[in-house]
This record gives sequence, C-alpha cells and structure tokens, in this order.
Amino acid sequence: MKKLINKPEDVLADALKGVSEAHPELRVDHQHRVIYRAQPKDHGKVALISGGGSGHEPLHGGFVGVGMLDAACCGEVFTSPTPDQMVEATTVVDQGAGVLHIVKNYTGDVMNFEMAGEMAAADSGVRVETVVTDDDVAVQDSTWTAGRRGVGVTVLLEKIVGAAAEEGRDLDAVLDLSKRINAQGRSMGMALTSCTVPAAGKPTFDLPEDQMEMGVGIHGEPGRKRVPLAGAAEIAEQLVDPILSDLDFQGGPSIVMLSGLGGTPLIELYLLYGEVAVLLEKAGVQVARTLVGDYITSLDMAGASVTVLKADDEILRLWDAPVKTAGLRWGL
Amino acid sequence: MKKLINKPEDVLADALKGVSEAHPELRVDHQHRVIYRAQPKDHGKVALISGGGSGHEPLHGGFVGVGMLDAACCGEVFTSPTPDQMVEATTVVDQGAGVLHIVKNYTGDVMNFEMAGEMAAADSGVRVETVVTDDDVAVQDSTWTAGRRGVGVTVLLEKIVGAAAEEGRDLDAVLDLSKRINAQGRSMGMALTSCTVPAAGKPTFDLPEDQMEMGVGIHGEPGRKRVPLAGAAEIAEQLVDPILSDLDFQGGPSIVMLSGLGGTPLIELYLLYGEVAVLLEKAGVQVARTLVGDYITSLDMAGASVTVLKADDEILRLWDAPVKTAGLRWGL
Amino acid sequence: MGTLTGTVAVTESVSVATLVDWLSSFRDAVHEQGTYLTELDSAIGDADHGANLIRGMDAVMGAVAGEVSTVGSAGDLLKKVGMTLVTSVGGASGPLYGTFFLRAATATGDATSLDAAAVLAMLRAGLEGIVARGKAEAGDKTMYDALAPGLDAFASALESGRDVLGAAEAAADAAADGRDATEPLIALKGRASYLGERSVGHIDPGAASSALLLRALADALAAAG
Amino acid sequence: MGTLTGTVAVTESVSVATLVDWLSSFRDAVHEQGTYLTELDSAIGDADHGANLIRGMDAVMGAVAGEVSTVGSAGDLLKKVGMTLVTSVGGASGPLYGTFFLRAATATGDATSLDAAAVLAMLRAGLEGIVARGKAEAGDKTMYDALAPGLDAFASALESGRDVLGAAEAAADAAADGRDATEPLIALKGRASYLGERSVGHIDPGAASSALLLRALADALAAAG
Ligand SMILES: Nc1ncnc2c1ncn2[C@@H]1O[C@H](COP(=O)(O)OP(=O)(O)O)[C@@H](O)[C@H]1O
Ligand SMILES: Nc1ncnc2c1ncn2[C@@H]1O[C@H](COP(=O)(O)OP(=O)(O)O)[C@@H](O)[C@H]1O
Ligand SMILES: [Mg+2]
Ligand SMILES: [Mg+2]
Ligand SMILES: [Mg+2]
Ligand SMILES: [Mg+2]
Repeated sequence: MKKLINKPEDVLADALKGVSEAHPELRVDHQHRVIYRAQPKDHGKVALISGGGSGHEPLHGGFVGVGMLDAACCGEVFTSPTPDQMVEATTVVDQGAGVLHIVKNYTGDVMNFEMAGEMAAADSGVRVETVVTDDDVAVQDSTWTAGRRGVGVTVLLEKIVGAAAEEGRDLDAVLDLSKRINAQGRSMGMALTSCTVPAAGKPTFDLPEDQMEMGVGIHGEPGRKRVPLAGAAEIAEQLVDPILSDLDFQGGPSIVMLSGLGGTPLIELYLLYGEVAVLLEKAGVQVARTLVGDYITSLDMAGASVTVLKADDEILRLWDAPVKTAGLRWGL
Repeated sequence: MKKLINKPEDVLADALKGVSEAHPELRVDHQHRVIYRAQPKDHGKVALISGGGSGHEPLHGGFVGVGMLDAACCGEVFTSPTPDQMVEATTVVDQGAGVLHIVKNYTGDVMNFEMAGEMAAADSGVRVETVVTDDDVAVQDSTWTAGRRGVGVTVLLEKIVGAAAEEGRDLDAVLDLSKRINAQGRSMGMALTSCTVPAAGKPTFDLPEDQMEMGVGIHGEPGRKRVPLAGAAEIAEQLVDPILSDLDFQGGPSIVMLSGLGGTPLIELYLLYGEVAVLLEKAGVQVARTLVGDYITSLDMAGASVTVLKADDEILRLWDAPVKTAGLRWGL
Repeated sequence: MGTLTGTVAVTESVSVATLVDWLSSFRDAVHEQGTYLTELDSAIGDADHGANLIRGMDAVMGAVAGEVSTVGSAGDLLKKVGMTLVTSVGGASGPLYGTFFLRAATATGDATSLDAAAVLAMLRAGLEGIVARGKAEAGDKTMYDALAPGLDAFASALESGRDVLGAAEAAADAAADGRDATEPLIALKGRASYLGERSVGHIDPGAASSALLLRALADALAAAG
Repeated sequence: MGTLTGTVAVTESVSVATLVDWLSSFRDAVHEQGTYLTELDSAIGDADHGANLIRGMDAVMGAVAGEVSTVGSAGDLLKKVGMTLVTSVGGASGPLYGTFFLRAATATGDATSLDAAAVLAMLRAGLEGIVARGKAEAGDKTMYDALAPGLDAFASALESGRDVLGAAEAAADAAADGRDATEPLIALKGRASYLGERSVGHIDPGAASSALLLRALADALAAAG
C-alpha cells in the first residue's frame, strides 16, 4: 500500500488536522470529528448536517459553508460516523429552526443517523428531519433488501437544499424539497481499479487489466458486474443508459455531474464527459448545468460516476445561488 | 493501461470536446486546440496566455477565465504545444495592450514559445513578453543545463498576475510582477507511483512497493532520487526542507499550495498538508493563504508537490481579487 | 473445541467478572481474526469489518478496564459496552452490536450473577435488538444467520439438561455452522446486498464475527470453570 | 548495412524525389522504432519521443504526398517539412527537427538536385539550426551527439573521395556510434538533465532518432542507386 499517510488508524484524525490548517473559514471539532462553518448561519434558519464514512472527499467536509452544509460528521474511512457525533453536531448547528440530516442510504449510515435522531430528540428537543438519498440505479430496489445506495445526488441535494435553507425556508419545506431532489436524481458508477482501504492495506478486490467493474458504489465494493474493459464512448453508454431507462428526463432542464472516484485524473473525466454529453443530447436531455471533477470519491479508486438530476426553474435558481465551500464555490 | 479514453492518439481532441460541453463560459477552438474565455476581456488590458503539454489539468485550461488567463494552448500529452497555436491565441486575445506568455521552463516549451514569439511579432506586430517559471528546487540550477523546471508557482503566478492584468496594469508592469512572483516561489514534488502516458500504454517507470521518487516534475519523469517509502510526516520534511533552504521565507506572509499529482485522493492531500503546516509553522513561515487539491498534475501519478510563495500585502490583495475559472474561483 | 457433553464440571452461575472475560476473549478473537474478517468484507463489502471491531473492542476493554470492581451489575457493564460500541464503531456493525449489548443490559438489569436461563434471556434480548435495528430475517446473509441458530442451540442444550458452559459450546458450534451456511446465500441486507448474485460464494463477515462472539462466551465460561 | 567502400555504383546527384524517399524512409523507421524511442524516453524523459516523431512524420508525409511534382525545389520541400514538423510535433524535438529542415531549406534554396557537397551543406545548415535553437554542445547527451559525428564522417568520406551514398553510409554509422556513446553521459540539456546522475546508463532518445534520420538518408540514396 502506497499512501500519503502516517499510521492507518490515524488517517482521519491526521486529515482533519490538515483541513483545519487549510481552511480558516471552517472550524474542526477534532474530538467529535465534526467540521463546522467557523461563522454559524443566522438564527431562525434551518441547519443542514450530513456525514458518512471518510474517503469520499470533498464530500462531505468540503461542502460545509455558506449556501450548503452547516456541519459534516466524519466517520472512519468507509465507516459511518457514530450517533454521538451527529447528536453533538445537531445541537451545535441548530438555530432554533430545526435540523435536516442528509443521509446516504447505507445500512450503517441509516442506523447511526436513526439512533442519533432518537437521541437528539430525547436529549435536546431539537427537531430533526432526515432525508435518505438512494439514487444508484446499479442496485435494484426492493422492499426485501437494503435498497439503492445513496451516491452522487447527495452532492446536488446538499447544494440545492442548502440554498433553500439559506433563503430561510422552514424545515418542512426544506425536507420536502430534499425528498423531491432525491426522487428526481439518478446515478451510475464504474471502476477501472479497486481502491485500497488504509486499514486493510491492500486493494479491496483484484481487477485484471482487461476488465472493469460496472455499477460500483463509493466504498470500493465490487460492482454489479465485471465486464470487459471498453473505450470511453462505450463506458459512457453503460453509465447513461441505465440512468435514462430508470427515469424520464424529457421536458425540462437537467443538472449533470460527472464525478471522478479519486484516482482518475481530470483529463479523463473531461474526455468521458464529452461522450456522456453526446449521449444525453441524442436522448433529448437538456443539460442546463454541469459539474465535472472529483466530488464524491472512493479513496484512490480509478473510475467515474454520472449523476443526472431532473431540474426546473426553481431548482436551477437554487443551484445558481451563492455557495462558498472548499469543494463548490460560486456567486460569492 | 486502464484509462477512460477512446484511442490514445485522440485523448486531447476528445478531452477538449468534454471541456467545451462542460463549460459554456469557455470557447474551445478545436482546430488550434486553444481554450479561450467565451467573453473576451476589455480592450486596453494586457492579455495572458499560457500553455504546455496536456495531462496537468486543471493547468492550464482550468485557469482560463476572469481574473486569470485569457487563453490556454493545449499540447499533446506531456508535449509542448506548437508555435502556430500560440501565434493564433496571441492574435485572438490581444486587446491592444500586448500579451504575456507564461511558459514553464522545459526545453520544448521554451523553444516553441520562442518561435511563437518571433512569429507573432513578425506577423501581427502584437507586443509579446514572456515569463519563464523555474521554481523546482529538486533541480540544481546551472548555466550549463536546462535549468530548473517550472512547476507549481505557475498556478500562483497565473492567478496573481491575472488579477494585475485585470486591474489594467500595462505589459511592463505585468511582466515585472510575473518575474518577481517566479523569483519568490519554490516547489518540490514526490511520487508514490509512475503515471502512464496514453500513447506509451504502460507506466513510465516501475517503482517497487517500498520506494518512492523524490524530486519529480510533472511529466512522469523519474525524480532526482529514489528513496525508501516513508510516512507523511517524513515525506513532508523531504518536501519542505529543500524549499526552505533554497529561499528565506521569514518576515512576511506566504501563500502555500499543496497539489496532488492526479492519482492521489483529497483525504491524503489534506493529511499531508497537516504535516506541511506543522513544519512551516516550526520554521516561522507565516502561511497567509492555502490551496490544497489537484492544481498541477501529472496524469494519474500518485504523489504531491508543495509550493511556497513569498508574498506581501500587494500580492495577497491580488491573490484575493476575484477569479472565475473552472479550477479556481472566488470573489465573483 | 467441540462440545463437551458429559463433562463433570458444572458451571452454576456467571459472574460479572466472567462477562468481562467474555468481552476480553472476544477482543482477543477479533484481533486474531481481524485480517480474516476484513478479507471477508473485502469480497462482498467495504473491507473494514475487522478494523471496525478491533477499534470497538479495544474501546470497550478500555472503558471497562479497572472498572470491574466498580461496575456493580451485569446491566451496568453491558450498557457501558453497548454505548462504547455505538460511539466508537460506526458502520453497520456498531449500531447492531451496540444495540445487542444495550438490550442485553436491559434484560440482565441489576443482577450481579446470571444463571443459565438469565444468560439465554440476555442473548435473546440482544438478538432481538439486532433485529429491531436491522430488520434482518433468516437467510438474509447477516450476523443474524450465525446468532439465531446459536441461540436456538443454546436453548435446546439447556432443555436437554446441559449446563451453561455446555449450552454456550453448543451455541458456538451452531453459530459456526450458521456462519458457514451463509456462504451460498444471496445477501439481502447490508452492503453485500448491492452485489446481488455476486454475493454468493462468500461467508458473511458479520456472521463470522458473531460466531466469534459466541465462541468467546464458551471460552470465558470454560475458563471460569 | 556497413559502409560500401569500393562499390562501383556512384551516386552523382540527389533529386527532390530522393529527398522525399529519405523522409518516407525516416517515417517508416520511426514507426518501426517508435516503441523503442518511447522506451528510451521513458527511462530519462517523459515517454513521448516515439509518439512525437510518428505524429510529425505522418503529418510530413501527408503534407508532401502527391506534391512531389508540384514541389519545385529542394528548398520548397524542406521548408514544408520544417513547417509541418514545427506545427505538428511540439515538445523539444518539434522545434529542433523543424529548425533542422527549415535551415536545410535555406541552404538548398531553389536547387532541384543536389550534389554531394550540397547535401553536406544542407545537413550542416540543419545542424547549425538545431544548435542555434537548443544551444546543445558536444557531450550534452542530445541529438547533437549523433548528428555532429555523423556529419563529420560525411565530410571526411567525401574528402577521402567517396560518393554521396558512401558518405551517407559513413554518416549513418558514425551517428549510430554517437548514439551509443550517449549512454554513459550525464544529460545537460533537455528533460533528461533533470535526472542529473540518474541519466547515466541510458541512450538519449533524440540521438537514437537522429541516427535513424541519417540511416534513412543512406537508405534512400542506396535505393536511388
Ligand atoms: N440489516 C442488518 N441486519 C443484521 N446485520 C447486518 C445488517 N446489515 C449489515 N449487517 C451485518 O454487518 C456486517 C458488516 O459490518 P461492517 O463491515 O462493520 O459495517 P459496514 O457494512 O457498514 O461496513 C455484515 O457482514 C452483516 O453481517
Ligand atoms: N537543447 C537541446 N538541444 C538539442 N537536442 C535536445 C535539446 N533538448 C532536448 N533535445 C533532444 O530532444 C529529445 C527529446 O525529444 P522529445 O521527447 O520529443 O521532447 P520532450 O523532451 O519535450 O518530451 C532528447 O532526447 C534530446 O535528444
Ligand atoms: Mg464500512
Ligand atoms: Mg514531451
Ligand atoms: Mg464493512
Ligand atoms: Mg519526451
């Protein structure tokens, strides 16, 4: 394993030191492993917290700031944070208008946030609502299983709903909007290589030179199927087709994100996006806004995911609203 | 080789398609392989162009926009662009106040820009000045050799000098400032792995699991020496020490950039930055501004580089001035 | 370590100190088997199950160390264990094992020694907690598939007249069988469910750690003699 | 392909068509040896020398194809070659080889056939262009170290009475020796100079391609008979 780390068990604590050194506009609670805005938002506004395992940077810590999250709870690498972290963050960020928990649909995340919600309500009386994202079309949904994973739509949701909260909408409105965003977004990911979890010390899986994994999430898990390595045009098809057959994106603007998984350089992401754009155009999807880069990653995995969100004028307005975070920044 | 590409010989052309699809605020001349601002700057202002081999993204195309570059000339992967590209770009961006060419010190880049300068002056009469960056302390400087490489300081220079040009300073002032920035910046890089040049199809060098390369540039070349793999704290020392012993950074503010080389995820970059910050603080360097992320890369190489720029109030003011590019964005 | 049917040593009751030995023995087991647990999790999960449990059980032993004397009741001990797991593990196994011990604590209450029936009640309450939290059913390919047959075997052994050690050993054996039986299953819960058919042919990591948990109980009881 | 001292066929003059054959033969050589050139460049550079020359020579042959009849003079041809290399290769080798041909064009001017002395003058002008552009000196471990001894050998061969083919063959041999002699050198120019001592023990890629360039000339002349 070759990584810029000290000891595997210190990765998170050490990385948080770097975050606080690099970002005076953030405040890092190293004990609870929570990243806050240094300057809390105004009283009376709904606060947003998110969190999850580490290794997906800039998600979530890189999205804390004006117009997006109020706090991010950082779990160990690929391991959901613990309820006490969320309880602490919830208490700290509440400005009297309640707190939205943004949770990616993984058994661990859901259970830990659930416990946190129970504890926060009991302890502090803060009103907590929760949105669980589950946009990954690689996974078949079913009431018998854990359901779909929450992936790329989480980034778009944090931006859009963050803008709504900043505007002063109340918790019910914020919750409604967040559910609508989740319902209107779909994602699909693929990997060229495995990642290496620091504590495991070796790649999570072996992938021959001539194969790739289609339908991966963001935890270095193998995908839904292993298929022959293909060119970017063909990969774009394998990512876009399942998204478009899962939801109708016609008749309105869409926001598209192509995120790298951490080990893929920007030149390849742009190249792949070129192919994705061709397919979306062919299918009549009207791309109104685009993000290409590393936004939701899986440590050093090589690969990419595509997220398409069905938008409308209101959503585009909230998308364009000012945001000032380490990972997304415009209008301010 | 596992990459999100179609044919190796089409990488640049295909990637530029993605850039133009993703960025309506940019205009891509696919024939000349030049990335422009869609909205040119005002008449009477000095224009800045840069360029170099591709594979260093976001450098340079990601730095085209208000407050930074007017155009970026894109060469093949790791291959300097050709003079005709620079001549075309120079003619297009000139707003009557002359054009600054920002060139990283590599034999190829210097010679191609030199030819372009000669041709532009002869053809169009546009006044062209050139700054050559050479901030890499890994390379010993000497009049007998090609000199030091231009690396990270190029990013900081493009930002700061871009702000000065946007303010309306004339070409002489812009050139002076750019030389001063270059003289006051130092960089050092290291690699955990080689990168793979698409046309070569395999890693440029082999690096055993227990070794790393110290003193690499951004072209996948081996470094100055191969040393035993170390922890982040020790790596930070090996990067920071040669920088601090090459220039005195006491007695004023500094701007620090820690850039990934393309294959290293953000969590590791923050972790390494935490160690770098400790060392800088110990050495009495006053870090006034920080950038951590992928800014000047070497395809999919795993590793990082550190750049320290000795600043002053004026430079910090220009640093903080609005910038709106794909790769750097604030204040707008 | 097979079942010891016919052994003469009869364990009458289980002290709080023996419960601590159980935890300590489980801590040792997850350290020893950590790499194996993570390998299982690499195949169908995210390669952290070993690290998660090592972190959790180290925290648990840190929290209960030197406190055996001050921890009055089984309930106090198990509650501390549960809270420590909940606040140190994260992931799926943190809330699940955490809830297991929190519910076990409620079942034992302020007892300071447990007879065989009380041990069974404690384990059952724990498993109910896991089900309440995670909604797993038999055959979903989770820790449930090791724990449930383990507890059934525990109950049957008691019914057929064996003592608490004998019951724990039966439970450990049955849990090991249950763990192995997860191999051909398609995962329906947890992270492995994302793999669908590709989860077939791999043992569930949580079932493997749960088998260790019951084996550790048998070991602690055997050592307590 | 050793030197052919004593051969009876005496090449008197070199036509523009033969120059085109030279380019075509060089194009074939960089295609054949492209992987080797890139491997040399991987060791001490950035792994693109083969791709650069393939791209450049393909562009050159595309530009001159079918134009042999319309290209009047050697100067016109070589200028077109130089401009095409300058505008299609990039990197260090683009301006260097480009300048080589641009200067060669100036030397040949509007001649439509070159005698041996004119060929030497053409090559010398080209090399001077490389030096003017890149400032390389003998022993800097660059293409200069293949070209310079190559041209010296060309001149000596002519002086000792050999014809243009013999001279070209002597040049190709000497360039190959020069190429091999770059192996122990420390690079002082170009990208390999960043490696310092670590550049020792590797042949310079540009020296290798330059040796191919002179060999291609000999081959074209031999074919022209
Ligand atoms: N809903 C559930 N009910 C019971 N056990 C579950 C459930 N979901 C997951 N598990 C167990 O948790 C184990 C994984 O634990 P761990 O790897 O520590 O957490 P994570 O999956 O969050 O990385 C699985 O092997 C499985 O036994
Ligand atoms: N200053 C110079 N003078 C002469 N030749 C040089 C000089 N710098 C580099 N070269 C030649 O260029 C070759 C490298 O060419 P190439 O790999 O195509 O360009 P780059 O180094 O820009 O990637 C070197 O092997 C060397 O022979
Ligand atoms: Mg996990
Ligand atoms: Mg090159
Ligand atoms: Mg796991
Ligand atoms: Mg090269």
